Amino acid sequence: MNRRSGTGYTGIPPWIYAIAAAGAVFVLLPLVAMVAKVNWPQFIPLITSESSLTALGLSLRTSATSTAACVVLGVPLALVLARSPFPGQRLLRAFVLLPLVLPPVVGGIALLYTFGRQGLLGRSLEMAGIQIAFSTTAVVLAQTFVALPFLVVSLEGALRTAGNKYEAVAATLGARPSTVLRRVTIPLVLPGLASGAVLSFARSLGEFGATLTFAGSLQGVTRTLPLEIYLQRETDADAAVALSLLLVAVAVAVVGLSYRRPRVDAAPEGAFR
Amino acid sequence: MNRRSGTGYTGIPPWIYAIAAAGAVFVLLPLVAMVAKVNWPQFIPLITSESSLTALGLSLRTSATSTAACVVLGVPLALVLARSPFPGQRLLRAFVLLPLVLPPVVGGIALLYTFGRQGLLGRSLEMAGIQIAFSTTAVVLAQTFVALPFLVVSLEGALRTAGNKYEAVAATLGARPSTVLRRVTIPLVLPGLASGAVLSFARSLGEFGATLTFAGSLQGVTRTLPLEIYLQRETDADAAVALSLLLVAVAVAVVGLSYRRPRVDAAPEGAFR
Amino acid sequence: ASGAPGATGGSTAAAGGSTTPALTGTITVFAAASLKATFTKLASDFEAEHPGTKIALNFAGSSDLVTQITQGAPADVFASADTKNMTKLTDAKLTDGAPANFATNTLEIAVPPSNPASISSFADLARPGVKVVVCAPQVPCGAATDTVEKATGTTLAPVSEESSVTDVLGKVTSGEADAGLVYVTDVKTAGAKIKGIPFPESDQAVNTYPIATVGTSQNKELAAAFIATVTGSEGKKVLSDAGFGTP
Amino acid sequence: MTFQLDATLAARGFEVSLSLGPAETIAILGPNGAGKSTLLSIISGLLRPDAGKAVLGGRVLFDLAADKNIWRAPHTRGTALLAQEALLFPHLSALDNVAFGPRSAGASSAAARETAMHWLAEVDAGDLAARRPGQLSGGQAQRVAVARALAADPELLLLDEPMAALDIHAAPLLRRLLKRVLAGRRAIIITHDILDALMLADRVIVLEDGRISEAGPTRDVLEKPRSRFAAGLAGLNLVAGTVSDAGVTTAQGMVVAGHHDGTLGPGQDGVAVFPPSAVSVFLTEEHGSPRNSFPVRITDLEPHGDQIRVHAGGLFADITPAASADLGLTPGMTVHFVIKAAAIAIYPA
Amino acid sequence: MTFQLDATLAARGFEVSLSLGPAETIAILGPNGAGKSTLLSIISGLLRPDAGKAVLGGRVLFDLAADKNIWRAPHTRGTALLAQEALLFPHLSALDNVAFGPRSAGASSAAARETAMHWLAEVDAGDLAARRPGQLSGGQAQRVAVARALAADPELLLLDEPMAALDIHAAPLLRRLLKRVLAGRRAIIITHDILDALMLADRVIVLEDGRISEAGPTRDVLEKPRSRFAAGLAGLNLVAGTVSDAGVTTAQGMVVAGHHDGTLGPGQDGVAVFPPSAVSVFLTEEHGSPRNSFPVRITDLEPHGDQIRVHAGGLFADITPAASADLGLTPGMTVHFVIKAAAIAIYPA
Ligand SMILES: Nc1ncnc2c1ncn2[C@@H]1O[C@H](COP(=O)(O)OP(=O)(O)OP(=O)(O)O)[C@@H](O)[C@H]1O
Ligand SMILES: Nc1ncnc2c1ncn2[C@@H]1O[C@H](COP(=O)(O)OP(=O)(O)OP(=O)(O)O)[C@@H](O)[C@H]1O
Ligand SMILES: [Mg+2]
Ligand SMILES: [Mg+2]
Repeated sequence: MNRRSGTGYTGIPPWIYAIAAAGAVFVLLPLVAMVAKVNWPQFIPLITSESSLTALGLSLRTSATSTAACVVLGVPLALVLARSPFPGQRLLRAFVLLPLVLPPVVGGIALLYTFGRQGLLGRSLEMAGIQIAFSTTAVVLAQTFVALPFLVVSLEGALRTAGNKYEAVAATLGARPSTVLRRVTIPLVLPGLASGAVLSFARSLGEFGATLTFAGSLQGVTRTLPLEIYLQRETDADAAVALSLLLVAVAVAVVGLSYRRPRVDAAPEGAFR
Repeated sequence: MNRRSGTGYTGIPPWIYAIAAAGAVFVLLPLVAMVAKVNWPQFIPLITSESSLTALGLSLRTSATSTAACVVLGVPLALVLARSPFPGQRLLRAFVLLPLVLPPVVGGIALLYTFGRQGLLGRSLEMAGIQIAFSTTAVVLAQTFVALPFLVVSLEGALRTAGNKYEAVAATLGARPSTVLRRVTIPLVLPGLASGAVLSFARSLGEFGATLTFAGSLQGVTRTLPLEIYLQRETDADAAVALSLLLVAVAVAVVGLSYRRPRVDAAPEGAFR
Repeated sequence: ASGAPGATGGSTAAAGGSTTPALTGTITVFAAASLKATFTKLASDFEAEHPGTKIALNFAGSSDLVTQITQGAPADVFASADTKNMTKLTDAKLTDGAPANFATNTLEIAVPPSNPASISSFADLARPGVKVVVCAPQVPCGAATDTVEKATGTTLAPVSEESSVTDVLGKVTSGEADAGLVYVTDVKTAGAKIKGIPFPESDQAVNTYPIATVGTSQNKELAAAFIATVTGSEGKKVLSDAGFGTP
Repeated sequence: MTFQLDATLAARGFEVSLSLGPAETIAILGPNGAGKSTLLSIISGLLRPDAGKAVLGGRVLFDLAADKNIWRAPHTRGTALLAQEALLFPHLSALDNVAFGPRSAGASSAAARETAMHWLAEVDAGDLAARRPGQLSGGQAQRVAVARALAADPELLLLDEPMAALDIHAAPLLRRLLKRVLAGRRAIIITHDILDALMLADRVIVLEDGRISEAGPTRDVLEKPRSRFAAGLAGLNLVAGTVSDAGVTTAQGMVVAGHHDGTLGPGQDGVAVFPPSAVSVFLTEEHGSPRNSFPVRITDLEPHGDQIRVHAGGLFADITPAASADLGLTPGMTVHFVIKAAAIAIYPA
Repeated sequence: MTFQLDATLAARGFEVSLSLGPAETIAILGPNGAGKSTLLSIISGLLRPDAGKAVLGGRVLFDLAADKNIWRAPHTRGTALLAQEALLFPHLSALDNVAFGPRSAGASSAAARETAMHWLAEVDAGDLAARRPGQLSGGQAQRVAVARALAADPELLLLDEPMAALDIHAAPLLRRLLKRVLAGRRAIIITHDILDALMLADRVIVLEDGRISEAGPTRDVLEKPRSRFAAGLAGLNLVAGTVSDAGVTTAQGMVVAGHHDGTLGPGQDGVAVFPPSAVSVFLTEEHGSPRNSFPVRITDLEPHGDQIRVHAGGLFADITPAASADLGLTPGMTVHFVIKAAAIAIYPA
């Protein structure tokens, strides 16, 4: 209601704003501290250096690809988890979440055990002429592995909250399940899907441990911006921090742009017309 | 609908199951590979060693604390982002997400710049007799910093999807905003809040880079299980992988338990009675 | 430099033998992660020898540790895996006295036990088709690799430039890479999972481990005593058992 | 080419079996919670009964016999449901909501929109085509929902209270539209308005407590109701009990004298039915020609057309406002309802 | 101690000003989309008008004059709203839903539940106390929602179509309950049923296109409707136009002859009102004593009580089924509606 002309009702108690402000400060202060530390004359050459730009380009490309992969794999997983109860569902959900708790380095090792030359699938893949290790594909795999749970979890929450009333209506109007999915389910949970995709993208962009372990670190091929930052840190921590501001700026831009103003009428049928 | 007696409608196209299975395999295979690599006779003493158990205990305690902190700070943030439009909202959202993209090590450095003895707040804190860095508090701070965005993002998605119809109804019945929050908003987005909390907990449990940098790695004080695993890997990568199975087991248990079977009647008013 | 360890070593022996009551309290030692095994042992030996003392150990990458100390971390002793990071600390005037070198390390070729690419010399690493991983030039082992390359005139075309020795080792033990350049001590720790191939050119790049008391330490005496143990005969034994060389 | 249904759902005490001819429309009437919406959910495939079978034009919708377990998905059933809540897709315009059915059936986008525009115009909502559901009033949303169900053009149309929320001009308009559309079509309509049943349905089924309590051609049911609910619909008083020679004896021992055609034997279940206009109200017990006089307590008085309707003891009487004023009737008073036996029809329950 | 409202909301073309005495109940009637729900949303504080002011018993609910900008939050207004959708809290039982208002007002849990139980029993839903909203039928949910609004015990009760979805027994029961509850209370009720207005309200307001088109005591409005909508409510035909000596001339040039009391001057806006029973239907144009004869096209025929209602040219006539059959009326035919001028009342619009 009052989506357009009024701001009649927002049910937020005032003390909530106080805590939210505290939370925001907690997150923002470290960023401010980072910015305060930047040695600006040194900063510009640093971020425009070839290695930084190559790393940034690689990061953006791989993160975009792995976000796409997360959407492709994650939307079905979330649907299955949210909509169709089956035995072992809880276990599946727990397992899908695991990449979250695995320290990324261990995740990278696990990926090596799987897709590496000596790994579970590696041999078959090698026979098929596919070499994953030390390639950009490996970076994407690593990022997808760590970012997938984000998409699944936030989308599942949104799907559960939305319920399946509208899907059922669509079915009674003769829509096949695929049509229902495309024209009803997905549009309705778009905010949730967007959150999930943004989370995945951000996680992919920041991914470091698994990539390092699984894909290695070669400029232009597998050395993403976080790896570049990490190396930079070996020689100069302050420079590394400055470089990560680049990452921050990219992320702010992407997140800021991807959350459009919620559509005027995106909310379900107004109750108070 | 048909929540109780029927399984009349689940609108999932069959091909979705196929992709979901592929997604599940992608996540599960590395875990299988890990398990396959475990040297069992070596495993038991390893995970029951004092240092492992101390680290596990510390991990569980700090993760629980930081999840609580995430809920306390994150729920207000999500509410403000989802419910009350204000100028600069998009920017705030983008900034709140930043800890996601910062490589954890850089996040740790930023925290040091803020709460360290030489940091922005550190001096004032030290005057007040509070030492944060390299204490268990630092671990909690680091974990909260990296885990907060998860809670905020998934809860905001759920809040947007749920809309504020019911909140408005509650207000017209005379409920103060705090009452509305406690008795309507929170119960309605419980699935989303649960997802968010689980994500935060998992992220806290797996947190490594920021902790190492900001809190150090002192046994019993700041050396959480991921740090223990990291150190273990210096000497024996396979042992590290085995140790992370402990982390995996804990996570599976927590996630499995925290997602209870959705309440029979948790969905909004049945449309098809 | 060669005289200093001997001198302190002597005083440690004296301290251990005498009943000097001065050594009490706790110190925190910030040590490079590669020293985990050796320092853990040295610390527990030290605690046993000096009841009432406690050595808390904080392991991380040397550069992390430097950042932490410069940001005010409560460290008493810093043991670095290279001189470069120690220099950062001395430049920041955060050490108490000159650092002492207590160990050295040299490079060795690591290959999977089956040695699939039949590597036997440093020059073999430059053969086309051989997947070699090395450390990035920014980290100590990478700097050493660079030095060796320059000295031998061999140019490697690595498939990856890792940011730590552990990562190089990981690639080799998993069979992902055919060979990697790591430290002797790493080969030793890895045991049967890896085969070490020493090469003479490694002499060109010796990596030195320095140790120093941190200037802000509240218990410099205990710190000095622990450093003495590390640089002393006991330390030498433990370190050389692990494959470290003596400076 | 008929529709045939048998279904039980224990959790809701639901047990119904009905059938429908090729071009027949039936109206389902019944009190709140009787199971009307449950029936439509089962037919449309949103709710799975415990047991039963349904066949629509030779196609088995479901057959839950132990050895069969056939279950057709909702979208392949050829039914379209207008549910009790409008549930318009919030992200689509009114036009796209209505075009949803035709699109799903494979029509081109342009054709679907044309069909949708047609149906929107039919429900007098053509000017709302571009609005989102959130921008519609309750009645406007209801009209669009009706248009959406009609546009789906199903073999069996299921309408749950299609006239709800409509204003006094829109309701007759929609009723006329439905009459036109339903001619020669199979449909089931749930309604609380007897006028809908009269105008739109060939037959009515009265559902009570999950079971069919009455069924038959609309006029028959209204003229000879057998259930209290149907009597209420027809605006008649109904007393159920056991037939005796004198008339009908209720469980409470009240005897209602009336005429029956003699095919009823004593001891059988029977009902006594009489119009409210046949009831006179007296302040004291009079002994006159009428054989029925019951002391009752007035629960309410309300205007009914140009009469006053007196509710008392579960019965109701229509008297003139003048008479009401003369007698000084107020709720709470005890009066006597007097009915001539000749005005009371008695027949089997 | 009155309630006073002035509000405009340009986006919905809404501009209303009304006031309410201390214990007065008014009914709001009007076509779909007229702005009835909008009105209640504004009063309850869910929608912010562009400008205006509202005062309830001395308390300013809002005052959006440029220099004031007072806006009271919904929960401090002392109003309770039954919205057009039931919107029961899905996570609370029916009992807890009803107890929500009392709890929010500070009652103890036990006291609130007791109040809730009382109101549930009043709406005949006592046995549903433990159910979750998802387990209720449409009508059951509506009753619980009504109980919830009543239990909040507000200074001003706002009810949006409280009788919707109720069965034929529940509706009168609820109407009687409301009559009892609303006596001595301030309330605004939206309804499409004229019976609700007659029984429950002291005054009615007819809202059309966001503006009040008629207001006054219920009987007056029904007897002398000035708008087409109110005429429809009263079951009367209404033709609006300009007053001339002969009667009323419409914009299309049709002249309706009738009697008026002479206070109306030619050129003024006026309406001609006549009951459908005063309209006779002829197949051809006859010249008899009646001065009004209009050729019209039949759009529909429908049963109305024991008569047939003939809709044609925006007017309607009630004739006997026998007459209809004699004339062989069918939709699409052109016939003549003939009305005696004496049966037509003309008064200012
Ligand atoms: N999801 C549910 N779980 C359990 N019982 C339910 C559920 N939905 C409805 N019921 C019960 O089943 C019975 C039939 O409900 P149904 O919705 O079919 O009634 P209805 O005839 O449509 O009533 P109304 O006229 O009020 O819409 C009711 O007693 C209701 O309380
Ligand atoms: N959220 C909205 N945004 C814009 N316009 C709206 C919105 N909600 C309603 N309207 C429009 O405002 C007008 C008044 O709507 P309102 O809901 O008040 O009507 P109503 O009188 O309650 O009708 P009904 O009898 O159908 O419930 C309608 O034309 C409607 O289309
Ligand atoms: Mg129903
Ligand atoms: Mg309305």
